[in-house]
Order: sequence, then structure tokens, then C-alpha cells
Amino acid sequence: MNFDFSDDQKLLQKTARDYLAEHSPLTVCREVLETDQPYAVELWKGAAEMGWQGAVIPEEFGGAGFGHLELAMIAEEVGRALAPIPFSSSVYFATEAILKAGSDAQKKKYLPALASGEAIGTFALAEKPGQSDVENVEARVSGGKLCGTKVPVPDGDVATFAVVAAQGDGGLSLYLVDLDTEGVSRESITSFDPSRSMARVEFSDASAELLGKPGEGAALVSHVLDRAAVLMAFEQLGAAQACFDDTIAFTQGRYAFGRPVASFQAIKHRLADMWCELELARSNAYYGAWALSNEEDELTVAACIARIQASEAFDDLAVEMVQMHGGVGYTWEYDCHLFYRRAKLLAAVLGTPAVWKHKLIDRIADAGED
Amino acid sequence: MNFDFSDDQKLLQKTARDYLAEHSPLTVCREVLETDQPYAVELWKGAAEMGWQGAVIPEEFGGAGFGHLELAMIAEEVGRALAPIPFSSSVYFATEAILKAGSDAQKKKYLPALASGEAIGTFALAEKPGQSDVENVEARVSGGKLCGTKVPVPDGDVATFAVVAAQGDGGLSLYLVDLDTEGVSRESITSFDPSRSMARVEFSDASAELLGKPGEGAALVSHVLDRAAVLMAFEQLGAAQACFDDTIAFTQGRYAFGRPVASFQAIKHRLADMWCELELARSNAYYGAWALSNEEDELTVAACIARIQASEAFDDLAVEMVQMHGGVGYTWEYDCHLFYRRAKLLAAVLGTPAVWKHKLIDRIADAGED
Amino acid sequence: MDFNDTPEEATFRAEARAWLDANAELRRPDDRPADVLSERTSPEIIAASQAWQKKKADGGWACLTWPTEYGGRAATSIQNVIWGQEEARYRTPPNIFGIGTGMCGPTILTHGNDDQKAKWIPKLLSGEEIWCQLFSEPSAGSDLAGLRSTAVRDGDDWVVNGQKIWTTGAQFCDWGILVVRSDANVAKHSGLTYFVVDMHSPGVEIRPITQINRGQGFNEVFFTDVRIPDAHRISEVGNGWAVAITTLMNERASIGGGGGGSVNDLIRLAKSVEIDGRPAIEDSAVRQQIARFYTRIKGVKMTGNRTLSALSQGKTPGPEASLGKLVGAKVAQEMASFAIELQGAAGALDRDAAAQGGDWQGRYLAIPGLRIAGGTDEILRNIISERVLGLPPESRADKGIAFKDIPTGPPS
Amino acid sequence: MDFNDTPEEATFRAEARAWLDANAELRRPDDRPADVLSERTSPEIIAASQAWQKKKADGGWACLTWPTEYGGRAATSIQNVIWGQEEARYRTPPNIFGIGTGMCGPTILTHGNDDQKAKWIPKLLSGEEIWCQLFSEPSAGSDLAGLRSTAVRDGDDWVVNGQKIWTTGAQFCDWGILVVRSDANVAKHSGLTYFVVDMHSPGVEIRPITQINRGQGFNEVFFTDVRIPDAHRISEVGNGWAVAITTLMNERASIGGGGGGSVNDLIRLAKSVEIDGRPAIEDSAVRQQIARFYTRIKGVKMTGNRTLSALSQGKTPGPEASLGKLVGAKVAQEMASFAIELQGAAGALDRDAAAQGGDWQGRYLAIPGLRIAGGTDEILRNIISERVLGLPPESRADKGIAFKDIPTGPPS
Repeated sequence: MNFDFSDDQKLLQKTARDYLAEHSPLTVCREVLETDQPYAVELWKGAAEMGWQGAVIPEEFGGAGFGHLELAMIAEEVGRALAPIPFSSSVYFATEAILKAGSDAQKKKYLPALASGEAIGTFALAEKPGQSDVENVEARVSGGKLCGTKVPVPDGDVATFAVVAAQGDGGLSLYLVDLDTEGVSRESITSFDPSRSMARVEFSDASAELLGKPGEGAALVSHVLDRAAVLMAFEQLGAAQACFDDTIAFTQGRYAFGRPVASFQAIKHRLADMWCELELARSNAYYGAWALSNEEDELTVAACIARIQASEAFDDLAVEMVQMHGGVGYTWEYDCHLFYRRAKLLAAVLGTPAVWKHKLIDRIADAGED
Repeated sequence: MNFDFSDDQKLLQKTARDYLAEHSPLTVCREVLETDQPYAVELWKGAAEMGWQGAVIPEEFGGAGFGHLELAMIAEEVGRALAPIPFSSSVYFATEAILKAGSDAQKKKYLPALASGEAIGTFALAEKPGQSDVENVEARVSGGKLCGTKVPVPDGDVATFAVVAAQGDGGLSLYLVDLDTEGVSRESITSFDPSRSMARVEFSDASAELLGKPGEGAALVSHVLDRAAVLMAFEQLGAAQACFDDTIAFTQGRYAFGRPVASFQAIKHRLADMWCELELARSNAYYGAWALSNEEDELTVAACIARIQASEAFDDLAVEMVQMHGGVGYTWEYDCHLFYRRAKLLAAVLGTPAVWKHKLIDRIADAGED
Repeated sequence: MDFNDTPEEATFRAEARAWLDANAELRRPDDRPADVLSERTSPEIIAASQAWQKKKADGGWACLTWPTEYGGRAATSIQNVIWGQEEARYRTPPNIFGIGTGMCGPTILTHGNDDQKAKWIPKLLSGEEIWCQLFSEPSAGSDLAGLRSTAVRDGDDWVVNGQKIWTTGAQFCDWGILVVRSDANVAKHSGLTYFVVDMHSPGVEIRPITQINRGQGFNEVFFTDVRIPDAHRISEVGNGWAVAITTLMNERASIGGGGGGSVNDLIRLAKSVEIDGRPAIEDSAVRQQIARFYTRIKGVKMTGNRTLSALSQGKTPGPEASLGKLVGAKVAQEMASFAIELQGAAGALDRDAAAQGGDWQGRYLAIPGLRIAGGTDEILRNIISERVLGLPPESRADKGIAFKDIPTGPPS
Repeated sequence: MDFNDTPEEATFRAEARAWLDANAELRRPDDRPADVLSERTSPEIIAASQAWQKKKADGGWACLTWPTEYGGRAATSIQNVIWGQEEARYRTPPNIFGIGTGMCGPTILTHGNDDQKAKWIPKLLSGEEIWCQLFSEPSAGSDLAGLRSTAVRDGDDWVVNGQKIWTTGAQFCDWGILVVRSDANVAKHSGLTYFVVDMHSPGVEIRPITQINRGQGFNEVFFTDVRIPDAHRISEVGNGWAVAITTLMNERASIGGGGGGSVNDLIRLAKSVEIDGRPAIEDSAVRQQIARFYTRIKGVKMTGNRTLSALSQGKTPGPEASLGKLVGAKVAQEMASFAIELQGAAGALDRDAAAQGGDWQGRYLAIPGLRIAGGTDEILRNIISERVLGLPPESRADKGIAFKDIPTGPPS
């Protein structure tokens, strides 16, 4: 039994943390939030130089050839720093989709550019509000031309290409679509967390290339979402940990009635409960990482519980962070709202906890697993 | 605006409370719990002498001719005392059903006996575990003879007659069935709260008399449950209040670390939250009483929110009562478990909160009510 | 038990409605929900709000419970509530007088002398002068009595220095109520004094605070050698805490659980989005959640009706009113959070890009303020446990110590 | 990251399994869940439990981590865990030695002298003698150091008077570990002394406590002039609190989140009952709840795996272990409550009258004990906040006061 990351993996994490502490303090997140800048371009380049975007891309395709455990460690740090870059869209979604279903030609075309950060990928699934994304896909490809509207597409305003779910001849399928091409029009739309951008992308007879087999779309979406869920859980975990650490520090330093706020039992006990939520999130995320890196059959179950607990813990902790900071927590000047916004955004972008709960029960109800 | 009980009603409540304090201290509940006695016979007779069973039965049928507001006040006190008598079965269910749907002959036959306490009525709906009681009725009447099994029937071992939901020629209907008659066999079964008894009742060609119109069963069940829900909410409210008062007293008197347990902020704040739950339950119960006594269209909505909040508040408070008493709360000797058991029993017997939540949404989703 | 007005109340309501019909327009079903209109600082809105207040004052419908000699109508509390219910049915400008009429006025009427009442009350009531409140400080929020701004006597004046925060509307106000420390050598509650300050005085500097929802309803107010005549002192030197309590009691009575959006809006949303390919309103988990919100919101409302009944019977509601804000703000936050989740991926959007114009996202960003302003959840639970339930007070680390000796941060 | 055993661990596991295969029978899928078997006091069960312990001791599989000189095998903590995992797969009698081997033994091994170890440890390990713990008192639960039973020195003996409570198995035990107050004139933690008491001594009276589920696992133990030789004192006079801490650390490590029933059982129930005319497992609200339980239970289990990994790397787990009991007991209670609600009206039944033989009702009545025994939720949150998170301790009303002067009830 060694349910922990290795020393090498932890060292990689430490390197990532140090790099981000220097190059992505919260002021970088705030700058993207407060300006029209869709993401931190320099940080994105720096991350690519560190090999993060290509962490799980094989060396033959220009990647670092690490495994998913290493990527999980990087994701946790990206989360901790609230790094305002299209990392999840490009790495957890687009890269995973191509690794899974791409032809050799597709891999050669996209992976090296993804690894170098030159290409930014994203995943275009949702078309309208609600929790029925796969059921609601109306975008359609015929004769290699895609028509339809995807909204919201995370980072869709800055991505160079998208993996798009659309109806094809064999049913729902995935397609690769370059976004700087004829027949694609896109606009930034207001994000709940403007440090991460969102777009509406309209396709009118845009060239689309099949990714995977025709009709394999639903299975591939599920596959990609499982993998992204685990990686995203680490990003959420890192952010939740940062949120918790800041709240602990604040309540210890803030005095009321002649004593630290953190000495009041009501606050202490709530912090203890928050710590439990965070530790559960960490444990479930580790389970997900194990399943992902070993390609275990349990991946879906592990992804579900990692995703559910990470989303709920981060959301909880961000709400409590604002509350425990009192008045200043409600100001733009303090950083609490960066977490409060990011928590909701990350919980929304790849299926809400409710969606994953249904998926979990689908899996365990007949398995007799315990 | 006078959203409160009148002085006369409060006086009636005070009388009931004083009577029960003398005749039904918790030792009476405990005696029924610990022995084979199905209910407190003397208390039942005393209650009848006070006119409680006949509170809403018109004087022409031997009742006190009070209204439902008065009955609500009595129910709150019955709840506060955890009175171990078949009050809810006979008064909230059987009496209400007959008042609503009974023919003049049926009223003449049953109401005076109900008012005097000589007859004990009950309501037999459920047939198997689950939340689909009305959907699952398989008991059937043909040619005036009832066949089927009802379980659990609250107080079915001591009741003299039951209002039974069964399939008839016109669909689901209600029937009056005397239980001391041929074709009825019944046995006590283990109750989660043995201070209130439960029975399995089997009917094989037992004589059954239609109550209301054929096929009117579903509507009548819903009608009776709405009314019973409001009255039961008061019983739950009274019990929850007793539970809360005892917990407050205990935590103030119990010292740890040189100070009252009730002086610890974690406990204080939880008590504050419990008080909020209790007050919400009280407010919603009052709303239910208003709607019931005025035969308002809003009765169903009011019954739903009264039932939901009363069930959840009593359950919550009973759990906290045990927890806040610490070790002694876990002993048979202390009274906490009387509340802990009763809370679950009362939440189960006329539809769980989940059932009432569905009913509520059915009502409000299209009403545009706010 | 009767939700209807008494005959007297009905007469009064009819009178109010008649005046409103003649002077305002009824709200329409498709008007934007009142709770998402938060902008209150533009000159147009201030002018409109002042005009409406003046109209009400002229008609005898401003500050109904105040004495007639100052422009009120000596109405009962229940009449005041009835007026509020009726006024809410009409299209009226955002109200910028809540603090003046709800907190400043009642405090001056209780603790001010006759000169002070005559000087300030009529113009406050008529909306000619706008008022704000200057209590909280960066280091004195929940522990309000820990405030550090000072007042030093100098001849007939006091000289005030320090910083206040969370002052609603400071940038367009004429007068402010102010609590400052006049003596740091006595226990913290004993060294406070209460003033009315002219917001146009030299040395008063106002800086807006941007909230997490980018709104700017609040300000920081800096005082640098601001002179206040002793005649503008309310009550005795050192009695400021007692006066402040009057203000705060009025504040808590006026902050409700509003701003949370309605269950109706949520049901509309649940009908418009899908789960598992079917309208969300048919999903059992969604139904259970909405039912829970409805039950609690209605519970708060019915608790309010019990309070109104007490008012109607001439009783004074007590600290029980904390329930409405404590439960209401939490439900509001849960409901907004749930509504965002219902939107799925589109929950990550805001404003016009989101469902229902982003109202739920807007609420989600506004509601943390509700859970903090006018007493955090924690303070409300303290109030309920100590003042309603009579539980023992917290052990106090700052009891019986001169203010200057109370720890204010970690030992260095 | 690897759930598999290291090669050494695998070898050890195989060895354990081989011995178990030879000496016991595997559990079967239709065996009653272990968590609902609570009866441990009948002579048959005691005899069976002793026989199994003896067999393990003879085979070298009892108290694995203890020194070989006392019958242990000086195993590592992870080996002990592996043994536990393997043993749980077999049909074995209820274990009545948990307190002896989990708490009493380790304390004596840490604080006892060589004579004491030689006298007690071997027979404890072999199951020949059964042990209990005598710490809690009616007025000293969470505040354990507030205990009032006394020991007074008399020649070579101590004379003990007072009352203990929550003593598991006292009625069939031979020895007990006991903490009593030897000096009430010093601060409360300083006046305690730790003894081993012969449970057959004159003056020891045992009365079973009936729990809310009618079980009788615990007892009250009354001491009236009970004499204990000074040779049975563990560590110095007045050092009892430090010794007790050793015991309690071992207690918390041994109490898990068990007893709550499995998600599998809950799914079985949800398949067998209906909501709205369809199997409950298809109901969205039911699914969301079960998923939540599963996520949390699995989270506790995975947290346990992280602890095991630390053990496997030779680290000592700290107060973090409180998480398992705090979260686990609460989830267990919520799950039982939910399972009862799923049964609808039949939820009001118990035992054979209820679904699944009343297991959920039985758990619902047993679980409050889990949330209290070995540290209430409140104590666990104190431990986490102070010892894991390093937050400031509670202000102490009883600090630096002689024990006899500490308030123990409301002023009269």
C-alpha cells in the first residue's frame, strides 16, 4: 500500500509551486479579471517552457512524456494559484481527446503544437443552459461541414481549435475544428469568473474532421469527461487548499473582542469541518489519480467521487472564506471573490456535481461494489 | 392581521397542558414503552372526559363542537407530553374522514362513540415499505367484502374500526371496517417507538361499508392526509418544543471544564439554529391551522409546509438532544430516546417529508404562487 | 387567527391605497424584480428618490410613526407596515432614505434634545437632507465597540480623527450619525460618544468601496481634524454605546431577508432547462430542493406575520427578528447557488450571457453582503442564544480592561 | 501510487492468510452484516472469543506489534493492519479483547515497570484474562480530567471510592485500568493517579447500563473502600493524566467509522421499495443522496488508505485520524435516517417487522453511541482545530484553580 505520490512527483509539484508563486501570484489572476485580457499570455508561455501543457504527451509528439500523476501535481498547483490560463481546456480536454481517439496524423498535427503551447485546444459540448449537454446536441456535421452553435465554450475565444461534439451520419461523434477558419465566428461572452474566458462559437459550414469513429461521440465524451474530472479535481483541490490556508491565516490574525477570531469555538469548529471536507476531497482526488494513471476499470467511479467532493468542497470553502472574512471579504480589493467566482466556474464547466452523482449511481447500483 | 391564537384558545391549551402535566408525565409514556400495554387506557378516558377526542365533532353528534384551532392547541400538548394514546389515528384520521365523507347514518354510528373515546378509529393505507402507498393499494372490496393486508396500521391492534383504502368497483375508494368482526385478524408488530403501537391487519372477506363515493378514494386520502398533516404538525411541534426545552435546561445545568455546557459557543450557536428550526415549524403550523380552520384553498400548500418543517425540525432536534446530552443521552434511563423514537415514528406515519415535498411542487409549480 | 385586516386596519389600507393610486403607477408583472436593482448613486436616481420622498411628506405619508409636530402622523407600527406593503405594489424610485428614516431619525427622536429634533427631523423626513451612518471601522465590525476613531474636546467643538467604513451613500449625504472614542482609558463600552456630523465639513474624505459584485453602495470615510460643535453631540459624553444600541435595534428591525429572488423565478428556470433530457422541474431532486427553499422562505414570512400580529397588538418585537435575516440570507445564498447549478455549463456565465439575464449570478455575488451587513450570521446566533434563549455570554477576553490595553492583533 | 502490497507486505499477507485458512472459515456473502452483531456478553460468546484469542496467541497472531518476549511478534503497524484486513474476511467470534489489547496493553507496555509487564501482559495477550477501562464518570465525560473518584494512601495500599461509567464488559473482566483523583488541592490535571484494579476485589459493584437500543454493552462500576496495592500503580503518583493520554490516543486510533451499514445495503433497499410507483433507485433525489453517502464513505476510506500509507512508510499517524470517526459517524446516522425514510410508513417499524430485518432501525439506535463514545463530535472538532490546524485553545474557566474550587454546577 502506497497511496501517496512519489518523492519525484512531489518534487515536480514543488517546482511548479515555486514557479507559480513567482510568476502567478493572485495579482496576475486579478489583472486578467479586471482587464480585457482573456488570459495571461506570458504565464502560458512559461508553463509550456516548463513542459506542463505537454506533461502527458509522449516525447515522440514533442511532449514531456510524464504520466497523469505528474500532471495531477501540476494541476493542483495551477489551481492553487488560480492561474488565469486555458490550461484545463487545452490539457485536460483537447489533449486527452486526441490522445484517446486521434489518428496518427491527427496526433502529429495537434500534439506537438499543444505541447509547445502554440496551439490552444478546447472542448465544445454545451449548447444551452441545463444539465443535458449530450442529450441536447443539435450541432450537425454533414459532408465534413459543421453547422450549429456552442455556448459556453470555455476559452473558446482564444483557442486555436476545438473538439466539437456534433451529430454526424453515425450519430453523435467528435470532430476537430480549427477555429481560425472560414465558417467560424466567435465572441467573448461574460464569464462569472472573468479571469477565465467564455465564448459563444457559431459554425456555419465550417470544416470539421472526424475524431474517433462515427457514432462514438457519447462514449468518447464520457471518456474525456472522466479523465478531465480527475485532473480538474486536483485543480479544485489546489484552489480549495489555498482558500482554506488564507482563511486560517486571516482568522488567526484578525482580532475581535480582544482575541483572535480563530479562537471562537463556532469558528474553530467550522474550520475543523472545512478541513474534513478538504481532506476528503484530497483523498478522493488521489483515488482518481490512481485510477487514471493505471487505466483502471474503476476510473469512472473514481472520477465521480473525485469530481463531486472537489466541487462541493471548493464551493463550501469559498463561501465560508467570504463569510469568515466579514466585511472585507465582500470587497473587490480582497481576494476572497476570486475564489468565490472560480469555485462556481470550475463546478460548472464539466458537469455539475448533480450530473456526476447520477453517473455514479448508474455505475454502482448494479455493481454490488461497496 | 392577527396571526395568533385567541386568548380563549390559549386558555384551552393551558388547561390541556396542566392536565397532561399531571396525568401524562413522561413516566406514563415510558410505562407503555416498557410494557406490553398498547396505550395508556386511563389517559385515553381522561382525554375523552376533557372533550379532546370530540373537539371538532359537532355537538349534535356528541362532540364538543370546537374548531380546528382548538384541536391544534390540544394536539400541541398531546405532542409535548408524548402522550401514549391513539389520538392521531382516531382524531386526525378516522374522525376527519367520517366528518368529510360520512353519510348521516355513518356519522350517527361512529361520531358519538369517537367523541366519547369508546370507539378508537384508525386509517389503513400502507401495504408495503416505500413511499407509494396510494399507488400500491392491492386490498380489494367486492360485494361488500374486503380482502387484503394492511401494514403497518398505527394503533391497528387497539382500534375498534378502521377507514380502509381499497380497490372497489369504481377504483380506489374508502371503506369503514369494524375490526372486531369476522374476517379480520390482526397482530401487534414491533414499533420503532413502542410507546405507540403498530399492527398488521389481514382482511379475508371482512364486511366493508363504502365511505364517500366509489372511486373517490385518492381524493379522499389526499383530503384526509392534508388535514391530518396540519394537526400532526402541532403534535410534532409540541414534542419538538419539549425536546428543545429539555436540552436547553440540561446544557445549562451540566458543567464541563468549569462552566455550563451551554456556555460553549459551538453549543450555543447550534441551539440558536435549533430554535430557528422550531420557530419556522411553529410559523408554518400556524399557517396550516389557519388554512384548515378556514377551509382555505391554500390548505394543501399550507399542510405541505407545515408537515415538512415540523417533521424535519423534530427529527433534527431529537438527534441534537441525544448528542448534546452526551453519554447519558444514550441511556435507556434518560428520556432522550423517547423523543428520538417518536420523531421518526411521527415522520413516517402519514407520508415522509419527501412525499410532501413532491405534493408541494405539484401544487406550486403551476400556480405562480410565491 | 385571521390574516385579514381589522376594520381599522382596512380603513387605513384603503386610505393609503387611494393616495398611492393618485400619485404613483402600479408595478407590472414584467417589471424587473426589485431585488436586482441595486444602483442607487446616480444623480437622476437621487433626484427621483428625493422627489418621491417630498411628495410623500407633503401628503403626510412619510415616516408615519413619527410625531405629528415633525411631519409624521403618529401612526402605529402596524399602520407603518401596511403602508410599506402598499407602497411596494407601486413603481417608485429606489429608496435612498432607509438609513435616515429607519435609523438616524428614530435615534435622534429618542436621544436628541428639542433643538436637535427641530433642526434635523423635518428635513430628514421631507427628503431635503440625506443621512448616513458612520459606525463600523476596518478593525471594528462584529466587535463594533472596539472602534478606534477619536474625538477630543477643543473649546465648544470636538475634533475627530479616524476612519469609518461601510457607509452607505456617504458621497451624497448631508449628515451622518457617528460614534467615536472620547476616552481610551476606560473600558471599551464606556469611552464612546455619539455625534451628528456635517458630511460637508472640511477634513471629511469619502472613497467608494467596490464590492465583489462591482457595485459601489458603500464607502470608506476618513476624518482628519474634523470639527463638530458640541451642540451636535447626542446624549452625554461617554454614553455613545447606549445611543448606538438604539440605532442598531432599529437597523436590525429594518433589514429583512430580502434580495434572494423568488421561488417563482426558480421554478421558471427549472421549467426552462433540462436534466437528463427532461425539464428540470420534473426531476425529483430538483423538486425536493425547491420544496425545501419554499418551506423555509414561507416559514420566514409566516414568522414575520407572527411579528406583525404582535405589532398589531401593540407589542414590541424583540431580538426574535434576527431569525428572518439569519435564515433568509442563508436560504437566499443556497437558492442562488442551486439556480446556478441548474444551468449546467451555462452557470459559468454572467449577466446577459446567462439564463434569466444573470439575475441568479448577480444575487449570488450580492448575497454574501446580506450575510454580513447589520450583523453576521455569527453575531445573530450570539444574539439569539444569549438574548432569546438566555444562555450564558461568551467569556470575554476584553472585559474590565482599559480600551488601550485590549489586544488588537497577534503578539509581536 | 499503488494500492498493492509491497513484496514484503504481500509475503506477510500470504502467511497470515495461510494460518487463517487453516484455523478459520471464510465469511459468506449471506452472513449477517458484522456491524449489527452487538451481543458480546453471553458466556458462550465470551468462551468462544477467549478460545479464538488463545488460538491466535498460540499461533503467534495475537497483538502482533508487541515485543516477542511477551508473546507478540514485534510486527510493524502496517503488518498489524494487514492482519486485521485478513482476519475480517473470516468467521470469527465477536472480539471482547479490543480494550485490553488496544488500550490497556499498550499503556502498560509504555508506562508499566518490568514486574507489571510480566504479571499482566502475557495473560492479556493470550485472552486468559479480560480487561476493561475505568475512566469516565457521570460528571466527567468530555471533560475527563474533571473526574471525582478518589484514592487515598493507606500503608502499602490505596483506598478507592467513587463511581465510574461506560465501562465495557466490566461484568466479565478480571482487571481494569483506572484513573482517580489522589489530590484535589492541586490543579485538575495534576492530581490524578493511574492504577490497575482487580475487578474481583471486595467493594467493586457492577451495574449494567441499558442503552437506548436496549443493549447492555456498558456498565456503571461503583467503588466502595476498594483496596489496591501500591504495586498496581502505573507511573508516579500525580502523573495519571499523562498515562491516561497514552490510553486515549490508542483508543481513538482503534475506533473507526464502522457500524454504519453499507451503501450496498442501501442500494438493495432502494431497489426493493417504490417511490411514486417506481423503484426508489430510479428516483433522482434518492440517487443524489446515495451518491453523496458513497462519496463521503469512500472519502473516509481513502483517507484511511493515506494513513495506512504513512504507516507503511513507518510514520506515526496523528490527530488526523479524528476525521474518520467525525465524518463516518455522521454519515452513518444520516444514512440510517434516510433508509428509514425510504421505507415510508413502514419506517415506523422495527426488527423483523421492518425492511431488511430492521437493520437500519437498529443502526439508527446504535449510532448515537458512535457519535459520543471515545470523543464526541465536539471534542473531535476541538482536537482537529487545535492539534491539526493549530488554532488557539478555548479560554479555560478552570485553569490554574485547585480542583476542589472548580464550579461543577449552577450557583445555588
